Amino acid sequence: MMEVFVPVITMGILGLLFSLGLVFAFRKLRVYEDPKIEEVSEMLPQANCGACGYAGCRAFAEAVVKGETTPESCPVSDAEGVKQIAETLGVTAAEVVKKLARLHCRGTHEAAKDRGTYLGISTCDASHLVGGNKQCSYGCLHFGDCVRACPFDALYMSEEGLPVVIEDKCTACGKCVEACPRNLFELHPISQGIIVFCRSLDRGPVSRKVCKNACIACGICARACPEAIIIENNLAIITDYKKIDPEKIPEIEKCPTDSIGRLKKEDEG
Amino acid sequence: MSTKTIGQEFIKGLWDENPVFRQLLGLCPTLAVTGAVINGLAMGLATTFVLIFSSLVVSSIKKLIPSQVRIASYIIIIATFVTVADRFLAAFFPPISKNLGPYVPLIVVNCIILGRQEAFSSKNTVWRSLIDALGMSAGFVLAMLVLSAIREILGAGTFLGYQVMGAWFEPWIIMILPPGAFITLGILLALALHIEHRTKSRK
Amino acid sequence: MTNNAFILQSSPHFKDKDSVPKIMYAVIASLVPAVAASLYFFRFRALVLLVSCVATCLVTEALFLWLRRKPLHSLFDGSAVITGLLLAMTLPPSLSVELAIIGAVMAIAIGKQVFGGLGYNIFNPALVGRAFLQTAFPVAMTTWIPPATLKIQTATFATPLGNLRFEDAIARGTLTPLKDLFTGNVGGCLGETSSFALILGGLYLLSRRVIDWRIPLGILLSLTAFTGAFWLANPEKYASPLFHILAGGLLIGAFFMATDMVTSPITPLGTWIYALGIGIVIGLIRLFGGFAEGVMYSILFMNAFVPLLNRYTRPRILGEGRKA
Amino acid sequence: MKLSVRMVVVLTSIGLLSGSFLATVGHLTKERIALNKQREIEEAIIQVIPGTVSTQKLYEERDLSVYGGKDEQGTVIGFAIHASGIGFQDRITLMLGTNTSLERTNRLAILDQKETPGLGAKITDAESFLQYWENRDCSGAISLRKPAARSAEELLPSEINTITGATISSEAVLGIVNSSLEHTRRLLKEGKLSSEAQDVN
Amino acid sequence: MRDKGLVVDTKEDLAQVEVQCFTDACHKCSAQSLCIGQNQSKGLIMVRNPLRASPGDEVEVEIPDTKYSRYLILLFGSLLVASLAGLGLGSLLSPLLPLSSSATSLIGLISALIIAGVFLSRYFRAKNKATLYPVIIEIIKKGGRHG
Amino acid sequence: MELVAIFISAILINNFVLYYFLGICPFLGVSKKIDSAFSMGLAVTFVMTITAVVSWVINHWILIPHELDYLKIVSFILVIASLVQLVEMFIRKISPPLYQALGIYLPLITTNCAIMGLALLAALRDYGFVEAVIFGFGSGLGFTLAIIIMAGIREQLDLAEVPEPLKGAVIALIVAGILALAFNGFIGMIK
Amino acid sequence: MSTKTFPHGIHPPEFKDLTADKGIESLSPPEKVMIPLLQHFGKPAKPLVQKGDEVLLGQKIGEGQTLFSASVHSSVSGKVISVDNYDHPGGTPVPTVSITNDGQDNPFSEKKETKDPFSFSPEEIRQKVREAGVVGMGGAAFPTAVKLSPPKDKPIEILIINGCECEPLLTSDYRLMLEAPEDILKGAELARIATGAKRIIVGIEDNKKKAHEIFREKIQSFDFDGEVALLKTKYPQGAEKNLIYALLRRQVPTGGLPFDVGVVVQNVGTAKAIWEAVSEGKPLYERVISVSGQGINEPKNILVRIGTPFKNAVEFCGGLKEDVDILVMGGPMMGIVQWSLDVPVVKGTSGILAWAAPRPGLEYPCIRCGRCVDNCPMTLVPTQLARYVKFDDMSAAEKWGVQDCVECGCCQYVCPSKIPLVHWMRVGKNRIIALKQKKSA
Ligand SMILES: Cc1cc2nc3c(=O)[nH]c(=O)nc-3n(C[C@H](O)[C@H](O)[C@H](O)COP(=O)(O)O)c2cc1C
Ligand SMILES: Cc1cc2nc3c(=O)[nH]c(=O)nc-3n(C[C@H](O)[C@H](O)[C@H](O)COP(=O)(O)O)c2cc1C
Ligand SMILES: Cc1cc2nc3c(=O)[nH]c(=O)nc-3n(C[C@H](O)[C@H](O)[C@H](O)COP(=O)(O)O)c2cc1C
Ligand SMILES: Cc1cc2nc3c(=O)[nH]c(=O)nc-3n(C[C@H](O)[C@H](O)[C@H](O)CO)c2cc1C
Ligand code: SF4
Ligand code: SF4
Ligand code: SF4
Ligand code: SF4
Ligand code: FES
Repeated sequence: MMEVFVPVITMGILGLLFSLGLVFAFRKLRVYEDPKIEEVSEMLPQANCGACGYAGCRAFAEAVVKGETTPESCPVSDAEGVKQIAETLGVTAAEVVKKLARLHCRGTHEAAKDRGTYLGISTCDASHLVGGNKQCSYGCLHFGDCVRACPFDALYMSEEGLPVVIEDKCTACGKCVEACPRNLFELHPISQGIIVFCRSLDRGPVSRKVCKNACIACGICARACPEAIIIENNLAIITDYKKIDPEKIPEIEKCPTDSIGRLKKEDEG
Repeated sequence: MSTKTIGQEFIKGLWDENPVFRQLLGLCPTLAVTGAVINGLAMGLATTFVLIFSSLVVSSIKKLIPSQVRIASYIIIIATFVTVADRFLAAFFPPISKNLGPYVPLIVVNCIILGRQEAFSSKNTVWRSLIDALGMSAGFVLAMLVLSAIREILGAGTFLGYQVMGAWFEPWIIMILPPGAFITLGILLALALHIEHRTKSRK
Repeated sequence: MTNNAFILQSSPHFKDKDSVPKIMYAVIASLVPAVAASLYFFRFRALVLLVSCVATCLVTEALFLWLRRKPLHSLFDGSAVITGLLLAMTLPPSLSVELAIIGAVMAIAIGKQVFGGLGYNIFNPALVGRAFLQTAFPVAMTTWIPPATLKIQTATFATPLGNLRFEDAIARGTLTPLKDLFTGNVGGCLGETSSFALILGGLYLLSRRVIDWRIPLGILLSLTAFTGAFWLANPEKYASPLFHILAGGLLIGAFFMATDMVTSPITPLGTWIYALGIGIVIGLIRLFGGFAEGVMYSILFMNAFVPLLNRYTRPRILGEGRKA
Repeated sequence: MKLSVRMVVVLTSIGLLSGSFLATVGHLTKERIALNKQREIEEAIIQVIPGTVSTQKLYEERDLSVYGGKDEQGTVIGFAIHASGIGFQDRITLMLGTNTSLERTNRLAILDQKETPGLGAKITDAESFLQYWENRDCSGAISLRKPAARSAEELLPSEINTITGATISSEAVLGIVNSSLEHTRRLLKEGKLSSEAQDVN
Repeated sequence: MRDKGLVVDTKEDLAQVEVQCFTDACHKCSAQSLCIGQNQSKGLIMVRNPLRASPGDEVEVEIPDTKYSRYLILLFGSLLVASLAGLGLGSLLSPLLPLSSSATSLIGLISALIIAGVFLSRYFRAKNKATLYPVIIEIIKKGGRHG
Repeated sequence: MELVAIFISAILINNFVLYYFLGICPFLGVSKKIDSAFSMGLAVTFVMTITAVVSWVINHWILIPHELDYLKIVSFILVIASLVQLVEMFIRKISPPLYQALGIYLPLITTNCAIMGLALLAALRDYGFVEAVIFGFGSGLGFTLAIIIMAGIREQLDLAEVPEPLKGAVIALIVAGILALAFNGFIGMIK
Repeated sequence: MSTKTFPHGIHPPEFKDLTADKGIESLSPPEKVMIPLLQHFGKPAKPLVQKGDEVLLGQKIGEGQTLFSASVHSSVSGKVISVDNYDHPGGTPVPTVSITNDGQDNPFSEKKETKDPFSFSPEEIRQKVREAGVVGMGGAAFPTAVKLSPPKDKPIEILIINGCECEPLLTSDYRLMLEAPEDILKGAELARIATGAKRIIVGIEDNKKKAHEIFREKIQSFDFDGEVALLKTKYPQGAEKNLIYALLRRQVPTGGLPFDVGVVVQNVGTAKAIWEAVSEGKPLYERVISVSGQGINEPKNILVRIGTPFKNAVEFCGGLKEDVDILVMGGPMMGIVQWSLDVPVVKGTSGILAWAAPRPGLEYPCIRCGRCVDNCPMTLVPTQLARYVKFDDMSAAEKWGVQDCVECGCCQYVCPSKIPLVHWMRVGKNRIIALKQKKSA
C-alpha cells in the first residue's frame, strides 16, 4: 500500500505547493487591456516602420481603438486592410490618399559630371562631407544611402545612376527622405502632376555647365504659370501644387532641360 | 485556429517549422547524443513518444486547465511521460539508456515539447495535435538522423555500427567529440538557411 | 589642366608606405630561416607538407572569395600563404598529405572565411586548422619521426617535451640537451625544432616593427616565471625555464602566432594581459595538463578573450576624466 | 476567488494523477531495472574471475565495491573489485578480478568510460590493453611501462603496457586499480571482507 | 537604451508604458511562449514619470540596461557569496551540533540567504525609485485623453 | 583534492556548455551583449548552486529513503520551477524594476536544461553534499565563463563582415566549436 | 635646451625646404574677387551690400550676426557684381559677394589709431578684433574675439602662441615668424591683456631653429612674462590639446576647451592680425599662404587678398605641373581637397598645395595591427571607432570617443590597410550631430 501511497501523496503535495505559489504570483500580476487592440494589431502589416507617427504597429492599434486616429493613417496598410480594421471597429474608412516618394534630381551619371576621382567611403553622407563627388553641389551622389535605408525594398539604383521608386512597394514611410544628405526626396500624393526635378541653386550658366538636366532658372515655367511657380535662388519652385492649371502643363513642359514636368516612364519603377 | 489541411499540418514539421533547423529548439539533446546514429535515433524516438502523449493529454484536457497554471500542468504531464520513457529504456534497452545518460530525463526541459503544448495542443483538437506532434517529431527525428549520420560516418566510418567507409578511411575523431558537434550543426544550419533563402527568392 | 583629374578624398592626403601585403610578405620573409631549417632537418617530408598546405590554403581562399564575390586581389595579400606556411610548420613531419590538406581547408574555411575573411577572424586560422587536426587525428598528430640529420630509423620518436613529460626524462637523465634544441636537431613539428632560425626571424620582425614586442616578451616572461618557480622548487622533477623556452612550439608561437594582429588585442594593456595569459596557460598545460605541448591551446584560449580584453582595456582618452 | 481555487484543484489533481501513474510505472519497471544492473555486474564478475558460478557482495562504498566470486562449492575463489575514478576527461568505471590473497590479478574489465574513441577508448580493447592485465603480480603497486614494450614477454610481472598515444588513460586506469587494490587490502586485513557478511540476492 | 512607447496607465509617480523593443525582442524569442510574466510579452513596463505623462501619450523612455546588469550582478553575486559562506559556515559548525553536516550546511545556507535577503532588500529599497526604474525623458506626442 | 578537481573540471574541462551541451538556449540566446551575458551567468550560477543543494536534499532525504527514484524527474523539475519562482518573487519584492528587467530571461532559466542537467548529473554521480554544491557552483561559473566569452566574441562579430547566411546562430555555433577545441587544452589536467 | 613633446604622433616627410627660404612676396590683387560670407566657424555673415554697390578696400560687406560669427570685409575697391551662392574651398557653395577690382585700392577708413594700443582695455581690444573680422588662422577659423573673452569663472593664466606649423609643406607661419616677429609678439601681448593671462609661451618646433632664435632674442625687449619653448618636430605638435600637454603637462578635459585649464592658444598669424586690427584698425582682408608641393612650378610664400581665386595664386607661382592629380587647401594632413582652381582664398587658407599623388594603395580590411592606436595623439582607438561607425553603432562610437577625434590623420597615415579612418570619424561625428538634432527637433 505504502508503495503507491507515498508517491501519490508526494506528487499531490508538490502540485499543491506549486499551484499555491502560482496563484499567489498570478494575483499580483494582472493587467487589463482591450481585446480589440490585439485584433487590430494583427491586421496591421507589422512593419513597425513608424510611418503612421506612432511608436509601432501596436501603438497605432491602440490609438485606433481609442479613436485617436483613423485606420487609414497607416500608410503601409492597403485599402483592403484599412477596410477590415474599419469594419472591426464599426467606423467608416476615409479615402486613402496614397503618397509616394519622389526624387528631385535628374543628374544621371551621364548628365551630371564628376568632380574628380572620388576615393572616399562609398556612402552619400560620406561623400557629401567632402563636398560630394559630383560637380553639382545639390544633386544626387549615386551611392544609394536612400536605397539602403528603405525598409520595403522599394528603391533601387538604376543603370543611369539614380534611385528609382518602385511605386507598388513604396509606402511613403519617409526613410529615404531622412537618409538623403542632400534632401532630394519628398513625399507627394500619387496624383501629383508636375514636379521640379532639380535642387540646384547655382546660377544658370554654372548649373548648365555641371549638369545637362539642371534647372537653369530660365523662367519659362514661371511665366507659364505664375500663380503656382516662381524662380527663387536660381531655381524653379512650385509654391502651390494645387494651383497648377492642367491646361498649362504643355506650356510648362517646354522647359529646355526637362527639369520640370510630369513623371516620365524612365523615372518609374 | 489553424486553417491548414492535415497533410500540411504534418509536413510543416519536416521543413517549414522544423524544430531544429528552422526554429533552433531543443539544440542541447541534438548536439549531445548525435555522436552515433543509434543514440540519435533512440533519443528521437523517446522524444517522439513524450511529445505525442503529452500533446494528446494536453489537448484533451485543455479546457479544464486555467491558463495561469497551464505551464505548470504541462511540466508535470511532460515529466510524467519522460519518466515513463526513461524507465522503459532502462528496463528494456539498458545499453542505450546508459549511452544517453542524463539526456533522456532532460527531454523534460526540451523546448520543443513545452513549446508545442503552449503553441499548439492547448489550442487545437486532439486529432490535430496528434498530427502536429507527429510532424514535429518526424522533423526532430530527421534532424537527429542527419546530424548523427554525418557525425558517425565521418567520425567513426560507420553507420549504425556497420562499417561504411573503406579501410583507407581515417576516422575524423573530432566529429564524435563536442567541437565536431557544434561545427557540424553550424554548417547544417547554414545550409538550411541557404536552402530556405533560395526557395524564397525563387517564389 | 583638366578639372576632372583631381582626387577627391577626406584628409589626410599623405600616407605611410607600409601596406598589408608588405607586412605579410615581411612575415613570410622572416619565416625563411625556419623554412630552410625544416627542409634541412626533414627533407622531402617538409617540402611536401609546406607545398600542399600553402597551395590548399590559397585554393580554399580563392574559392571563398569567389563564393562571396570579393575581389580576387585579396588572394595575394599574403595572409593565406602565411596561414598555410605556419600550419605546415606546426605539423608533425610524418603526417600524411591528405590530412594536411584537410587541416588547411579547415584553417581557411572555419578559421577565417566564415568570420568574413582577413581581419575579422577571432581565432588564429592556422591554429584552428591544427587544433582541428589534433582532435580529429590525435594519433597521427602525435607520432613523431627523428630529423634526417640524426640518421636513426625508428617508427616512433619522442619530442623533447614528450620525452620530458611522459617518459620521466629528467629522472632517467635523457633530457634533450639545450644545444640540440637551439640548432633544431630534435624531433618535433616541422618548423618548431630550430630555435635559432625562429629567433632570427623573430628579431627581423621586431626590428621591422611588424610585430608587437610586448607579445613575445610577455609570453617569455610569464612562462619563465611560471616554470622557473617549479624548477627552483624541484629541479629533479621540473625542467628549467630555458628548456621550456627552447623546446616545442614556444618560439614559433610567441614570435609568429600569438603576434597575429588580427587575433591579438589592439590596446597596450590588453596586449600585456593576453601575452602573460598565454605564457601561464602554456606552463599549466605543459606541467599539469594532458598534453606535452600547450602553445596551440593557450593561444586559441587567449584568442577567445581578445574581444573582452579590447573592450575592457580601452586606453584613457587624452583629457578623459578631467573636470571640464 | 473561484479561479484561484480552480488553479489549486487542477494542479493538485494533475499531480495526484501523475503520482499514481508513475507509481504504477515505477513499480512495474523497478525489478527489471534492478535486474539489469545486477546482471551487468554479475557478468563482469564472471568475466574477471573465471570459474565463478555465483557472486556475493562483500563490501560497498562509493567508488569502491568488492564482490566475491564463488565456485560450485560456494567457496570464494577471487575478489572482483568494482571501482571508478577520473580518466582523460570523464569517469572510468572498471572491474578487476584478483585471487583471494590479492596478490595476483585475474583480469580487468572496463564497464564504463568516455575516453576518446580510437585513443583512450582502447582501454576497453583486449589486444592493446586488457591482455596485459591478466595474471599480473599485484602484491605491490603495479607500474606502467613507458614507452610501451613491444611484447608482453618483455614486461616485468608487475608491469603493464601503455597504450601508445593514450598515456593518460592508461595511467588513469592504473591509478584506479592501484588505489582500490590498496584499499581492498586494508579491508581484507581489517577483516571486513568476510564472505559471510552479506549475500547478493 | 532608449525606446519609444505608449503610456497605458499611470499610478502615483509611476506609469505603465508599452515599449517597442521588448515586444520586438519577445516576438523573436523562442522561449516567448514560456514567459511567465505576461507583462513581458506585451512589452509593458513600469517607468518613472517625472514629466507627468498621461495614458495615451507617446513617450520616449530611457532604459538603463547597463545599470540593470550591474545591479543584477551585484544581486546574484551577493546571493551567491552568501549562500556559499552559509554553506561553509554550516558545515564547519556541524561538529558542534547534533546534526549531520549536510543538515547544518543547509541550515547555514538558508539562514545566510535570509540574512542576505534582508540586507539586499534594505539596499534596494533605497535604490529602486531613485535610479532603477526606467524613466520617461520626453513626451513625444500628447495623446487625446487629458484632464 | 577531490573537491578542487570537481571544481576545476566543472569550469574548464567538463564545461556544461562546451562539453555536456547543456544550456545551449541561453548560451545562444543571451550572448549578444556582454552585460546581460554576465548577469545571466551569475543568475544561472546562483540558481545552479541552490539547485544542487535542494536536489541533493530531495534526493537523499526523500527519494532514496522511500525508494522513489522514479519520481526524480518530476520532483526535480518541479523543485527547479518553484525555485525560480521563488527567486522571481524575491526579486519582485525587493526591486520591482529589476524584476521587470530580469523577466525576460527568467523563463530561460526555468526551461534551461543546464539546471535540470546539473541536478541529474549530481544524482547520477552520487555526489556527497559538499561535492554537489561545489559541482553546482563550478558548473555555474563554467557556464558564466563560456557565455561571457561568447558575448565578447559576438559583440565583435557584429562589426565583422560575416557572410549573410552564416550570421547569428550559425557563426555562434562555429565559434562554440572552436571554443570547445580551445578548452580541450585543459583536458587531462585533473587526475 | 631640451625639446618638449607629447606622447604618440607621427613623423611624415616634411618637404618644407621647398619654400622655407623664400621670402613673402605680394600678389597683386586680381581683377575680380569672390568673398564668401562664411569664412569662419559658425553662421554666415549677413550681407551688407547689394549687386551694383560700390565698395572700398576694407569696407565691411558682411556683418557677423551671432556670437559665433565674424564680419567680412572687402579686399579690394570696386563694384559688387553679385551676391550669390558660389563654390567655396570647404566643398559646398556658400553665399558669396563678388566684386570687380577697380585697381585703386581706395581704403575705407583713413583714420589711424593715435592711442597707444597697449593702453586699451580688454573690452576695447575685443571690440576692435571683432570689428576687423579676425578669425583663427591656425586652421579652424574660430572667431578670435570669442576666444579672447574667457568666461568669468575660468581665469586664464597662460597664453600660448602656436608657432609649430607641424603640417608638412606649409611654411607661411615660419616666414611670418622670421619677417614680422615684433608684430606677432605685440599681438600676443594684446591678446594677453584681453584674456588677462599672466604668461605667454611661444611654442616653436625644432625644425624652425631660426625662428626660435629670433623670438628668443626679440622677446627680451618685451616686459611681459614670456618664454619661447622649443618643441620636438612631430605631427601634430601644433594641435592645441597636444601642445598644451607638451608645454604644460595639462590635459584639456574631453569635450572641454583650453579655458578649462586656464589656457588660450593663438596662431602666430592670428597674433599678427590682432596687432594690425588693434593698432591700425586694419580688417583681415589679406593673409600669407604657402603655395607649394611638387606639383607647383615655383613654390612660394605669398601675401594674397582674401577672395583671390586659387588660379591667380597658382599662376603667380608658375602654374601647375602636368602630372598633378591632387589639389589641397591647407596642409597635406588636414587640408581639404579642391576640384577646381576657381575657388577663392579665404581667411582660413594657410596654403595651396598640389602634387602628383602616388597611386592609391588598395584598401584592405583592418588587420587590427594597432598602429592607429599607437599613434593617435588623443589616445583613441581609431580602428574600433571606424568599425562602430561603419556598422552604424553610434552610441558605442560615442562612448569610445569619436567626438574627441581632432581629425589629425595620424591614424590614417600609418594604417597599412589604407582605411579612410578620418573619413569614418567625420561621418561618425556628423551622424551623431544629426541624431542629436533630430532628437531635439
Ligand atoms: C582530441 C584528443 C583526444 C585525446 N584523447 C586521449 C584519451 O582519451 N586518452 C589519452 O590517454 N590520451 C588522449 N589524448 C592524447 C593525450 O593528450 C596525450 O597526448 C597522450 O596521452 C600522450 O601519450 P603518449 O606519450 O603515449 O603519446 C588525446 C589527445 C587529443 C588531441
Ligand atoms: C562651441 C565652441 C566654443 C568655443 N569657445 C571658445 C572660447 O570661448 N575660447 C577659446 O579659446 N576657444 C573656444 N573654442 C575654440 C576651440 O578651443 C578651438 O580653439 C577652436 O575650435 C580651433 O581649434 P583648432 O584650430 O585646434 O581646431 C570654441 C570652440 C567651440 C566649438
Ligand atoms: C592636428 C592639428 C594640427 C594643428 N597644427 C597647427 C599648427 O601647426 N599651427 C597652428 O598654429 N595651429 C595648428 N592647429 C590648430 C590649433 O589647434 C589651434 O586651433 C590654433 O593654434 C588656435 O589658434 P587660432 O585660433 O589663432 O588659429 C592644429 C590643429 C590640429 C587639430
Ligand atoms: C605577425 C603576423 C603573424 C601572423 N600569424 C599568423 C598565424 O599564426 N596564423 C595564421 O593563420 N595567420 C597568421 N598571419 C596572417 C594573417 O594575419 C592571418 O591569416 C589573419 O588572421 C587572417 O585574417 C600572421 C600575420 C602577421 C602579420
Ligand atoms: S543640377 Fe539639378 S538635376 Fe543636375 S545634378 Fe544638380 S540637382 Fe540634380
Ligand atoms: S538620392 Fe540622396 S541618398 Fe539617394 S543616392 Fe542620391 S544622394 Fe544618395
Ligand atoms: S582618431 Fe582622430 S585624433 Fe586619433 S589619430 Fe585618428 S584622426 Fe587623429
Ligand atoms: S592602423 Fe589600420 S589596419 Fe592597423 S589597426 Fe588601425 S585601422 Fe586597422
Ligand atoms: S535545450 Fe538546452 S537550454 Fe534549451
